[in-house]
Amino acid sequence: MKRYSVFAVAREGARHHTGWERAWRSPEPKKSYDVIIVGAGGHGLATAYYLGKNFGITNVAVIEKGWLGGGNTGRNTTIIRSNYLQDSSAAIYEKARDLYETLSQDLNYNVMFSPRGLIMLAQTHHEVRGYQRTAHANALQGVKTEFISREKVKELVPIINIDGPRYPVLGGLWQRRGGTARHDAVAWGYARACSDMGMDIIQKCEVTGVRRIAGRVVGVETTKGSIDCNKLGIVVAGHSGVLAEQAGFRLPIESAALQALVSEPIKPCMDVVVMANTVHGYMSQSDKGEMVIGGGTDSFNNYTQRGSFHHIEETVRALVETFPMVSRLKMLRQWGGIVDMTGDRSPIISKTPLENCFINCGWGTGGFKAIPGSGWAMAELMAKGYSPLAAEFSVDRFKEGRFIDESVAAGVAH
Amino acid sequence: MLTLQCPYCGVMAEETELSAGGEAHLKRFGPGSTDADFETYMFMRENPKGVHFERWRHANGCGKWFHAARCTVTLEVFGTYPAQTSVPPADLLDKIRAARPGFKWREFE
Amino acid sequence: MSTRLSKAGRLVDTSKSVAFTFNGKTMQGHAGDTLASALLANDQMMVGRSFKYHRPRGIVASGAEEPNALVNLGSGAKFEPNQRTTTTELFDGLAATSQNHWPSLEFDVGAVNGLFANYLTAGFYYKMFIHPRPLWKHVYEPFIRQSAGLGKAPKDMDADRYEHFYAYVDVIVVGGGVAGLQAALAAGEAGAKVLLMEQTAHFGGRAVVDGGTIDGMSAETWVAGALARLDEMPNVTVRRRMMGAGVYDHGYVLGYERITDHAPEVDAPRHRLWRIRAKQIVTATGAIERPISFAGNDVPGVMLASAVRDYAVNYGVAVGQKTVVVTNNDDGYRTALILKDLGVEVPVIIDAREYGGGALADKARAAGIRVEPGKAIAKVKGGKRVEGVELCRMNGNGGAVLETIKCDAVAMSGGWSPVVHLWSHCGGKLNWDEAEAHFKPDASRAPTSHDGKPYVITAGCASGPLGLGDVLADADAAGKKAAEAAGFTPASTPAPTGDARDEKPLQPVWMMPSDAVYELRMKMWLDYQNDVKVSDVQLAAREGYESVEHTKRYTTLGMATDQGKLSNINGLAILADTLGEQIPQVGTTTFRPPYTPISMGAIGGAARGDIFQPIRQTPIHAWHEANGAYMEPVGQWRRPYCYTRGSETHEQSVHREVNNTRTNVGLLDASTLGKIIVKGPDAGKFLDLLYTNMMSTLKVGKCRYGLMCNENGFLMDDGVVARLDEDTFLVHTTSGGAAHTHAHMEEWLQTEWWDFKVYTADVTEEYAQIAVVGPKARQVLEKLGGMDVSKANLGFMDWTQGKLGDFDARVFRISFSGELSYEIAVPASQGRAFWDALLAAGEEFGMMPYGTECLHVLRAEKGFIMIGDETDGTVIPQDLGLNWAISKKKEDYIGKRGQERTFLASADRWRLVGLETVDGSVLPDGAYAVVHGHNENGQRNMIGRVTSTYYSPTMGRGIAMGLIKHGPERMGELVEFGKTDGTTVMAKIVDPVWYDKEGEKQNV
Amino acid sequence: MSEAISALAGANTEGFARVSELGLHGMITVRGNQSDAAFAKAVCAVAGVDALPAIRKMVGTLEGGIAWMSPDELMVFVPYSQVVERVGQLNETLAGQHFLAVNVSDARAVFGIDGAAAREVLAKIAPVDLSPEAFGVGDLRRTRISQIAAAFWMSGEESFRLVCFRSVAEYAFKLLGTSAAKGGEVGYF
Repeated sequence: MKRYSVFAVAREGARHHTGWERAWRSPEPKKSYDVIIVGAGGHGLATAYYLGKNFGITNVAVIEKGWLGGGNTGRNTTIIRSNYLQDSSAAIYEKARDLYETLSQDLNYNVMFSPRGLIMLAQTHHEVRGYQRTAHANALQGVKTEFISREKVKELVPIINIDGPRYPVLGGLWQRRGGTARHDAVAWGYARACSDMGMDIIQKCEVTGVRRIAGRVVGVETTKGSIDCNKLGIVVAGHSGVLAEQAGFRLPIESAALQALVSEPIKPCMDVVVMANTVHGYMSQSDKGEMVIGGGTDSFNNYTQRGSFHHIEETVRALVETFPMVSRLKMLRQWGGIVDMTGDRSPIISKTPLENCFINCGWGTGGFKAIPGSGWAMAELMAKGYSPLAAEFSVDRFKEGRFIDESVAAGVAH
Repeated sequence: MLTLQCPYCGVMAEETELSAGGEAHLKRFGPGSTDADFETYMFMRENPKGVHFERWRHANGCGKWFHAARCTVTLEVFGTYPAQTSVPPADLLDKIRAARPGFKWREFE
Repeated sequence: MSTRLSKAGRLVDTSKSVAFTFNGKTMQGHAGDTLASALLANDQMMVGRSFKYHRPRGIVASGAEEPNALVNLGSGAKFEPNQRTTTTELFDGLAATSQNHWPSLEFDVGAVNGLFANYLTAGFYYKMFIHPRPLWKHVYEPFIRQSAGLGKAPKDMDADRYEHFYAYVDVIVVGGGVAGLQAALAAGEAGAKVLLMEQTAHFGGRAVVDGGTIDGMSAETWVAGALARLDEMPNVTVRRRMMGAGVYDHGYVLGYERITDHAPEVDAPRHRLWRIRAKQIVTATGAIERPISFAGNDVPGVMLASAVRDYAVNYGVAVGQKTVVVTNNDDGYRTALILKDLGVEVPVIIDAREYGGGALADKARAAGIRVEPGKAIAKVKGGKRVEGVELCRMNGNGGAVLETIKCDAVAMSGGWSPVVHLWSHCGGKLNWDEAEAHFKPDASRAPTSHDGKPYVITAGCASGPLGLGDVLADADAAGKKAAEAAGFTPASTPAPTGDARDEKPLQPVWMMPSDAVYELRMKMWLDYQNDVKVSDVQLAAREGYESVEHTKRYTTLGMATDQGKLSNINGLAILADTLGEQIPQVGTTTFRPPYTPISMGAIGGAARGDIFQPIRQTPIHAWHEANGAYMEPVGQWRRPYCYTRGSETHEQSVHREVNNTRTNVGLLDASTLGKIIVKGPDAGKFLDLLYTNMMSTLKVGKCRYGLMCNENGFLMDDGVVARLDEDTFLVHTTSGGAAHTHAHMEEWLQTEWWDFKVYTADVTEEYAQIAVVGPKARQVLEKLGGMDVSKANLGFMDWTQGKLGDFDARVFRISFSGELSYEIAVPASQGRAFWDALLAAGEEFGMMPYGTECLHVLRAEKGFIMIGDETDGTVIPQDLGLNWAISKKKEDYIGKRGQERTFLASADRWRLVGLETVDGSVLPDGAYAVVHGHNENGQRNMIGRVTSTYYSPTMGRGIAMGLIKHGPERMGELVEFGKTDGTTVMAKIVDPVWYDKEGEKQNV
Repeated sequence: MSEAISALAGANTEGFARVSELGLHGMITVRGNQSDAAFAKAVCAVAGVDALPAIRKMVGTLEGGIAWMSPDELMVFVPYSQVVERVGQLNETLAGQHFLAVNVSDARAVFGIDGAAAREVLAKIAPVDLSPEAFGVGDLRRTRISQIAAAFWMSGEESFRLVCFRSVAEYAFKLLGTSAAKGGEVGYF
């Protein structure tokens, strides 16, 4: 693979860019692979990448119904953070955040990881206590966060109104090395690296069935024919329920639409990521200048990638209150993605009742930030049968009542 | 932005008058039931890509719980009915079967 | 140069001149101008800079599709970036500044990027800046961000107001062109309730500019007549300056009405967002002309042919003195003819088609205009404005220039594409039309509504047809179809007749000339604002970004503020061509709302400031605010956290309130406590299932503390239940827990135990509830008089009702502080008077009101748990040592089965204990208890956490409660707690009841 | 007993329609079987009306009337001074039956929206078709106004009466006032 560099760009610029190679091959499927990953989103591609990089397993196919990175990887608000409360969450999200730090170099593809810092606003005393608790947990979990004063919040985010009549800002949980990355680039970078390792990324190929013999997976039926495999990884986010059904087991999963929107681009005015959970709004500014805004999740099952507009209204209302200048921006585009929600809103990275079939799903609204860690853990689980990062996320936890509940920082039961 | 007709007060209510209550016709398992049964009752969901039976409450209205048969892909609503039943009305099931040959939802073929 | 014509435009009033400024320079326009037409009239060809190369940008279009001419508008609290000049109506005093340049529009340092255009291709950023790592965040990214971003960021609080409006109609018609008008007429005549919206201030769309006759009269006259007829229909509403912003599921449409943008002096909401429910939606949204990709097609002065026409006819503005027309279809000739007719010179019409044009071409020749079929523009000459074009053969690589033609404007016509956005928002499908080279709606695959039936119908050009006659026929049919689908019977009146279309077929031209060399291709703009060129799309395809979504995201094609209205079709045609695929195979990107950007202000509506969100107030709220209360939100309620006196800190106030309540008597506004009546023969049975303990055995006149869990077994709410009579209970919930608990009850009654004979009612707000707490509480009530509140008559956990002083009161002998305590409920309308009466009566006993923080300290000193502190949704009653409140007799209660699961039944769970630091200091809130070692993920091993921690004025030391693994079995042991600074603090495990362990004080 | 005060003590504001808090009114939440003749008779007697309201209707007035709230819930309006006695009367007549009658007079606030354009005030904040064809005198809706629950009905050609929880009376008043502010006329109905 020709490496990307300033020199390569200079060379190609001089010759009309005729020398660039394909970023990834687009092969026809082989008859059989050691490992098939279903789903060429960030999580699936990262799983394949670490199978190759960490375990030398490269006879791998990543099968994608549509186009790679076309699901939630390309639809999220690109926030990266690891300031989670529960040990198992903090561990995997911090692993992911740490891998993001060097991902551009690892992949030789600029994913534009921008550790510009992230604040979660505390706007009630209850939130203050919740975030102080998180800060204590993070300190013991090796996650660098601190609880900062309202004055410090104002200093970091000049456009914020900390004296809002309804919910004055009382402080914030600050993660200096949180931030954002270019979501598409993450998928493309992993795809390019996987392809370079000889893995086959097969797009526009839908899995129509999972072939089983004696409770063991042996391959998949696809729209491009039947493909054999020794191990199968299902990493298809919103469509996990559909795949699980084909594999013959059920999941504690429900799919719903999560929405986001962007404003028209404006000159830089906010250098950090701000999340205001009391009023359900979060916002960052992209390198293009758009304010990227996360909206709410519909509370009903939905596969349309369209959400209900009142969630957009609620989010914008909240942001106008928190950032008055937003009122005179315009919404350029709104969209939705299908997220899969588990019973405790935490992900599943697990073996399944079907031998040699593994599943990675349930990331809900938090998937993008976890991609490298999720892929790392899933690869380890598939290669070795056990991953410390994944252990707590097994699907048995629901039977045992061993939930990983992140909402508790806000003190909300569900 | 959905609209569902409340079977109690007849209002074609828009979503903001309603609150969604998840999957309908769950059989409650209490003390004495197996872990598997209890897990199924609490967490296992049909989550179909197709017609789904779900619970709604006319929260900003008459306050009553009702059920809806709704397609999660086209958002077509096949019907709504009161919550005081453990199975969907037969005529509604017929209507769905007619529109969606091969329709299957949990024990309902 | 661009000038005003002698013949006035149809829309401007030349008798009224309007003054405005652009980049500080004062200019004159006419009433009726858009900012764009006024700028052109002042020969302001360059109006902005592009996103990436900072190339000079001029006005390209005359409507919503404009990608270039965006300005900063207004100032201060009325400043707004990225306003399209083409849709901004001119008003007196309008102040606009151009965007994305430094130091000035004419001289922009950022333009240096253009010199590196060779390198700054698609994917540039992904391939660059990888090493060394820190430079991306600290050097490269800041630079890139600075140079991107278009308009300035607003700074001030918005001075305008906004609102929403709900409307319910049978048929919405979006678009006030002749198609929309006819569709509305047809639907209206059928009796349907119709709402017609037009995004501009004017009706008639293209027809009134392009001419043509309808029913034998001029389009202008017909439009006036149509409006008059609609006006007479009581069932039809017509709104101007209102855009169909988005189509959503189940017939939901957003209408974006701009009320004062054109008249800022008017005191009215600036924008109104209409939330419309329609049975049927007719989109008569017209079509948009496509640019042509030739080298230099982005030079200011190169404009859509239809826009050149609009400016001439509507505003009396000639974009150039010498305007070259370049086209691949007959419509382009209209521009030439109109210009010629208005006395503007047209040096040549360059027609890419060997076979040339039809009737219009003959007219052009007859008018003496030079026509060059089979020719192309090799390159546009000029930088900040057009100076000429180089003519070459269409079939060739552009190498051989035949002739250079001087001109100062180029009108390009690449054919027309229907505006399908609204059709597509909810999944309407498209077909590729080979003849017109555009995507048009496939009526057989329309979006469907709640009833499974189609609910969007396109009308006129939005359906595909471009000839006036076909447009009117299609629109008439659409209006009738919509009315019929909405349940009405359309009239049998025939559609109006319009001119038939007599044109030679269009020839798709995606690149001009056909085999242009790279040097030309890298100067052919597809996306003007984002600087995406033909060569970029070709590169993306070669690098494997084959999906149209990949190409879009890799090159940013169509991601600018115009969302690709001009660039998408041309771009994906290039992509298809590069991939050797058919355009329909490549497909389109997804159309998402809004059609054009809408203000956040409008989306948020009126909900700001006072009415951002409701604040719930108790009947005593005003007194709190007037008496130094520091309020805190508790759910939607506001409760006093403490009452500060003089120079007290909040902490000092809390300590004073604690001490006074323990020694004298305190007063608490407890009105926020939830109160729910549960009545019926099965009420007891129901409460036994709802609570972990037994309620059915409660005696009338008695109170009992109860725990409520969710089905998962986790503690959800707690409170005191009083039995009012045989089949009536009064259930108290936590503050803010009433609505949730009431809903919880109704859910179980309606969906699980619907055979139970139980009715519930939330009476929370019927009463003001006030707690009189402290050793002198009884004396205060006795002073009020009227009721025997002695221990004999009203013992601990009894309740009674009657007159207390002047008031109808229900009195509960319950305590959440460990003190002698009465909670007294009076009608809310007398709440404030009762509070005042208590204050008066309590004065001699040193009574002071206290707030929620004092309440917390009092309960903590007594070891009482607090929902939301000791519980967080993952805690079960057993964790809190509340087994005494869990009935062993009952075979079922909500949560019982959940609590039997292995993890919840485990002996290793963290359980409630008291904690005392060795040095008496206050434990940090939320601190975790650690033991040596790390888990397999390298995290410190934790064995518990602090749930509540306070300085106890009563004990004179820090006290805390926490959940510790095996805690109750480890009394007296020391535990280490981690601080956020990395240090630790030691605390001893103790009994969580510090104050009056025997409970004598509350029982006197 | 001491003087009772409503949430906003009769505050009012004049926009393109008039919004006023109407003070204290006797309100009784009654739950029971509406198809039961004895029940209906007793409730009507208390309210002083001939028959129970049809679904989504209001019969009578704030001084004596019944509003349909749900299939098993009614809101009975009586003079404030008589509400306690009327609740007692209901409990007596229906003793032994399964029903619920509670005084909620102080748990609610009552507003009037009056004027030719009164419909528009509510159409800005409630997801309800308020066009004359769809909503007329006597029609009632239980719904939300912006972010709070409310019930309203048309008490006259140009008048609405609205009931919401007392604790949010100030929000409701400001919300309605903003909605009725001059310059905000829509001219739709």
